[in-house]
Amino acid sequence: MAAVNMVKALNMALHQEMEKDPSVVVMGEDVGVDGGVFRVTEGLLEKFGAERTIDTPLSETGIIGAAIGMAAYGLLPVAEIQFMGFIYGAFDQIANHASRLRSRSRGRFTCPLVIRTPYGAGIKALEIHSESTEAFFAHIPGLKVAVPSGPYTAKGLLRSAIHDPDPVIFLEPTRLYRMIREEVPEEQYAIPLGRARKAREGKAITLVAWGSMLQRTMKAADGFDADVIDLMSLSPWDAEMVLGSVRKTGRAVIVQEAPKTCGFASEIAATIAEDAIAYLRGPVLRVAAYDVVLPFSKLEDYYMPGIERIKNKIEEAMRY
Amino acid sequence: MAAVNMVKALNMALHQEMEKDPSVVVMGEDVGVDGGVFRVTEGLLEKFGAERTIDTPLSETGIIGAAIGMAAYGLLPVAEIQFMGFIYGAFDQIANHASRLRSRSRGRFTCPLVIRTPYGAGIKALEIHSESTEAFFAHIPGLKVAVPSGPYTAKGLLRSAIHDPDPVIFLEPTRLYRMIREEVPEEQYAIPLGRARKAREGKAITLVAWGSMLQRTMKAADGFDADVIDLMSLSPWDAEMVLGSVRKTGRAVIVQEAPKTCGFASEIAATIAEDAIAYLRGPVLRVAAYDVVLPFSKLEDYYMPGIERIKNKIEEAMRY
Amino acid sequence: MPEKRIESFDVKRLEILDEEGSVDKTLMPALSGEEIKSIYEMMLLSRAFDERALSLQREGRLGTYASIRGQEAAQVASAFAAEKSDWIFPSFRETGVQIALGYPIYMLFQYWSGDERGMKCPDGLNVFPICVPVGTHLPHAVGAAIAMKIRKEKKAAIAYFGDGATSKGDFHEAFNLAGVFSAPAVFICQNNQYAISVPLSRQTASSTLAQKAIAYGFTGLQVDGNDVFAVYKAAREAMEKAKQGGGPSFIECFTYRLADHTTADDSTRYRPVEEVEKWRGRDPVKRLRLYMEKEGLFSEEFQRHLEEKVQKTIEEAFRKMEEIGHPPLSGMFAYTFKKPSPMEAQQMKEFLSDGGG
Amino acid sequence: MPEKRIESFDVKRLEILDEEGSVDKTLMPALSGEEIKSIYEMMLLSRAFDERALSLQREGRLGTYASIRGQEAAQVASAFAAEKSDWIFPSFRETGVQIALGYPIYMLFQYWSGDERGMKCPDGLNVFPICVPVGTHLPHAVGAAIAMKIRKEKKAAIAYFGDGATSKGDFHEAFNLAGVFSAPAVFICQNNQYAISVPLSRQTASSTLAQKAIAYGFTGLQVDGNDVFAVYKAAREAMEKAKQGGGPSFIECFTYRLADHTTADDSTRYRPVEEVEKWRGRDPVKRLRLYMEKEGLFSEEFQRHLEEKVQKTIEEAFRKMEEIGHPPLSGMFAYTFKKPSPMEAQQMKEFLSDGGG
Ligand SMILES: Cc1ncc(C[n+]2csc(CCOP(=O)(O)OP(=O)(O)O)c2C)c(N)n1
Ligand SMILES: Cc1ncc(C[n+]2csc(CCOP(=O)(O)OP(=O)(O)O)c2C)c(N)n1
Ligand SMILES: [Mg+2]
Ligand SMILES: [Mg+2]
Repeated sequence: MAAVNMVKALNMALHQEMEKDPSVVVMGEDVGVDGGVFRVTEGLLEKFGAERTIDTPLSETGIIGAAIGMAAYGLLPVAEIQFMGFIYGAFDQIANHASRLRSRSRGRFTCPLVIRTPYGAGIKALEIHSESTEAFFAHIPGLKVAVPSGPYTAKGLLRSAIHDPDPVIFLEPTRLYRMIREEVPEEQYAIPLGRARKAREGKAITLVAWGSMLQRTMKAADGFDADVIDLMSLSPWDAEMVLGSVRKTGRAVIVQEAPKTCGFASEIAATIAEDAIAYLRGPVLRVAAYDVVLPFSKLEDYYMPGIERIKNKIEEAMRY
Repeated sequence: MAAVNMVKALNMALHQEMEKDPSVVVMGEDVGVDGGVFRVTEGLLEKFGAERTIDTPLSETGIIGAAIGMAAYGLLPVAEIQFMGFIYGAFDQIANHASRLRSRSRGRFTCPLVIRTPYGAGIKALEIHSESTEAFFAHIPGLKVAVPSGPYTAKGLLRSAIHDPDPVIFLEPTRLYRMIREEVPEEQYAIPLGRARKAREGKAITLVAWGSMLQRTMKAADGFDADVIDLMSLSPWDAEMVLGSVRKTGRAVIVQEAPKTCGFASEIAATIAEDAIAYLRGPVLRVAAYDVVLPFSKLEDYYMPGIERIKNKIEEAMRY
Repeated sequence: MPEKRIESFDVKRLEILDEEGSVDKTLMPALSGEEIKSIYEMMLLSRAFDERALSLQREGRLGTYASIRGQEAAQVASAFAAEKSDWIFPSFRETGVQIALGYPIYMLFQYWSGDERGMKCPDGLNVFPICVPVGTHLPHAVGAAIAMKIRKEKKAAIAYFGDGATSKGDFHEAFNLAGVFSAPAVFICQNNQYAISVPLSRQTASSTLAQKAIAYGFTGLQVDGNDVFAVYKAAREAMEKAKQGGGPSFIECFTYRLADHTTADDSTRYRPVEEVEKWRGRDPVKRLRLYMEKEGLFSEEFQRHLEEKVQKTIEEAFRKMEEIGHPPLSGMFAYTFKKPSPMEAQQMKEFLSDGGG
Repeated sequence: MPEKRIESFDVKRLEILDEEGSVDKTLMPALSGEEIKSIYEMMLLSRAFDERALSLQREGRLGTYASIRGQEAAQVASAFAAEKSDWIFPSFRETGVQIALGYPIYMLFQYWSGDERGMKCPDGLNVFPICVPVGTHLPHAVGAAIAMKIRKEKKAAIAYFGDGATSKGDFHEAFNLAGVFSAPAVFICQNNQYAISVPLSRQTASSTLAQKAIAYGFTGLQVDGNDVFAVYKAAREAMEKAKQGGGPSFIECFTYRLADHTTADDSTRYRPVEEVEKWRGRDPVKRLRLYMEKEGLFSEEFQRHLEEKVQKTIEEAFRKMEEIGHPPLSGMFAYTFKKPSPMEAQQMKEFLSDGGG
């Protein structure tokens, strides 16, 4: 077991899954010769050849659309969209096709497809390289959404995503790619989709976060008796764990990187307001980006929820 | 003043706005010679000619993308997407361009564009003709979203949308196109974007709905002392009116046609849980479609929230 | 501006059977008399389905329906060229293709009545569910074709679409991928001259659709789409080429939709009756019959026999659809994911307890 | 299969200036010596910006930057053919275009340092903000062109993009609309042979990009993209044609990116050094200089003078950018809508009170 970063953990997962199952095929822009712009697919072309590590044209609809056909035919495609902001070109394929093929054909054709994409701000990239619109995908029945928060969860979730019989949007927090190292087992292991994990146990307040916000939330939780939940999957999501925690603590702060309105935090808050309201001591608070157009890189640090903002909200919640 | 249906009300609005402002241009598939598949654009070609009533190729990205260029150049395009389920083809243009042009160019270029599209189930149409994914658009900063609930609001909101300096998604409930008639003034009038209206005053419970759900909610409200809010705009939305009402009634049921998870009802519930929790007697309840793939027409009546389901939820809320 | 010529391209058109029922023998594909009769039968069956569907729709027993009248040659003859092992990706106007492939007719009735069970393609056939968003299924065909190539299986993926679909980005990205990966894909466009009310001249400024393949480095061919032999020959050769590793092909079937766009449409709003009449004269069924008469493959008795058979098939299919009846209400659940999520399971319980709606 | 030929198309290539600096006089566009010197100056200025931006990026004072080295002829000469009243739609690799059009250089530094104020095009110029999602700006150009036509204004909309962009659906839908509406649009593709690591042969199976215009019913022309005169002539004629009502044109500038894709890229991972060296020998700046020497438009002193001038311009621009400094934190607000929504206003208040982040 070695301490590796998330890029390496994902790369390990891809190597191992491709090794074990000849149906697994990786495809996308620059995934082959270049090894992916973040190097997540490095070495796959050399090891598995061009038929299983497919450099595609610059064609998001084509990539996802073809991957749907490949998945229906019996392969297990892992398609990469270079940045989440470019996935919209394939939105029709995702919303009208990938998510519906099973239902529309009553199970005759299915879509065991993984769409990997780096998401989120924090690396001072160019415009449209920092989006965090996971809520779109969580609103589409028939899609699963997974978001690792570090190397360990990345490797285990990716394995589950690849072997899931349904399409999974797999969001990789760009900011964390090389930021943190964790012990990651050499051998394969799976973290089930749809389940959250307790990143920390506590009794006074429930904090919910996912992806790149988990780390900041953990830091902000310092000094509080906080139950911190790393959601890991947004669809399906582990409402049970969140509700259980809130029933225990009576307080909730949800942290998301996306703009506030209609983000996934709203779903969590609404669920709490529906199913655990009797246990609440005060309001369900959300920390989120502002409802403004994502700024260029010079302002991104002011845009993304930071540790201070999260801490302030925790304090506010603790006042009840 | 005559009692007209929503198709007629919208058609009146388009005629009048085109008449008064030569910058207004209508475009889309079948909007010209055919007068639109629902006849909303009927007569415009004859009156304003082919340069202002533009039949386009079958090209959603092209339509919205070109409309953005036209809007930036100084026209006021009103682009039609034939059904909401086909708008995803233009999602990149909407999310990455229409909504951001002002911000990206610091106001030098703007996008006074209206995208009209029929939405929602209830007319037993073919697959992909019944979507209700307004929450996607409400999650995009820089976009406005308006949803009329009848002929009167349709005409007044469309006028505001056309003259708004920013892009507006204008959702027309297909089911209501010809279902209800209302008195609609001959002359032009505007209903401001971002404001809700009280469809009914009451003291015991707050009901919030929009578009095609308003009518059913009104029926379900019969026999209850309900404050019924017709949201009309989802972005920006009139949180103030909703919160004011909940502070008065202490109870809230939100009704949406879309699948439950991450729908706009979640945003409203979350806002209530954040800003009015102290006034609540019980949970904030949501009535929504199930989190399943939208069924084909034979099952759509079971899928869409009906009057019974809404009534049951109101009763449940009244128990607190 | 005098410049060097660095490329040049021809666009060709194939015609074999003329309106009088005579054929160009040098071009005639290898089809036995029995095969020709079988194509004819499938055309009649498709037309009978079409007529029945239109009348059922008028009675309110089917939903919106898209007629294929006038396009039977393009559909049946091209499908006849396919093998069972091929994968077929239809749009919403492909009844003739589905029928010629042996897709169960009662399931087509189910589909058009709003019941997804009609799209559960039987095992042994590989017909994708109908694609409603125009042109968006073309990338799926290319993906399946790439998978066939990876798996080294000698099959073809065959996608059907209309002239309107050629304007969509999906068409472009699919064609481009097919070219780059030399995928065994056959693209069959039924250019029926209209996309609802939009005539071809408003759809594109290119003089043919076939020439669009030039952009992707493979061949596009226009065929007389009302000519069964031209359609069959072009489709067959394209499929064989695909299976031999020759890569994709594009076939533009130049034809015409004789009916309204769908039962929700009124085509008199946008096209002259004379135009429709002119094309009615080019009826592909009639044209094949003229040929069969000349060749001694036709008799009044044969026709009567077929008509009865076809009517019976349609009636039985419709009865079967009715017998099966309304889909179970719980059919809304259980197909969103293979294993229902806790949320879905919970909602299904609520649904079953309160009856939905 | 013998069929009728119904269409045929040629694809041409234009070359005027060869690598030794000699021109084909019969093709030479009307450019005065002063104009040629001015093009040369803009090329030097663009290159100097490029070099400065690369070194600032290395020092951490700019963000990711996309070099234009090797593409100066395609950019400067085509922009030189435009008029101030034209509308320009750049991608992210168009520094030479922006500079040749007179876009303020300090604003380009602002843009590449992550400050949206750099994209507020000054009045009197119509340069759209840089488009990052590849190819998605082409429909905007077509829309502007349609608007020009509706308004009966003699202008052109000029869109720039790379070879990779030709694979996007947006490219297709934009080209198709331009054809259908005969819009005054000029599409200029810099085929620099790569889309990050993906070589042209993986991008498309078509042998030229120019031929892609055939699909849309207008002309595509390939030009030697390192040849200022060929680029200028083709661009000028296309713009004039557009303004005369002749409709859209497509120009493929056949060129090469000499640097990495961006400062985040390492191009040695995917292309051979020899290939880069071969193209380095075709440097468009050097080629123009050879011509100018032959024509007596060049002297060492002129070169020194230009170099100094250019350096000074760049330094002043950079200093100006630095003087203006960091964008105000509230710059995040106020441009989402013309009038901030209550939500935004409220959030801005919170932001200003707690300092954001
Ligand atoms: C993406 C998309 N946009 C719009 C529609 C609405 N619509 C249904 S059929 C049709 C015209 C299709 O024309 P064509 O491709 O020529 O096929 P045809 O109907 O003529 O067979 C349109 C616009 C749709 N189904 N999908
Ligand atoms: C829609 C989209 N997909 C992916 C990217 C990531 N990306 C940025 S540049 C680029 C390659 C562009 O190639 P080309 O169009 O040839 O332009 P060049 O960079 O060579 O000038 C890619 C894949 C993007 N910006 N937009
Ligand atoms: Mg058609
Ligand atoms: Mg390139």
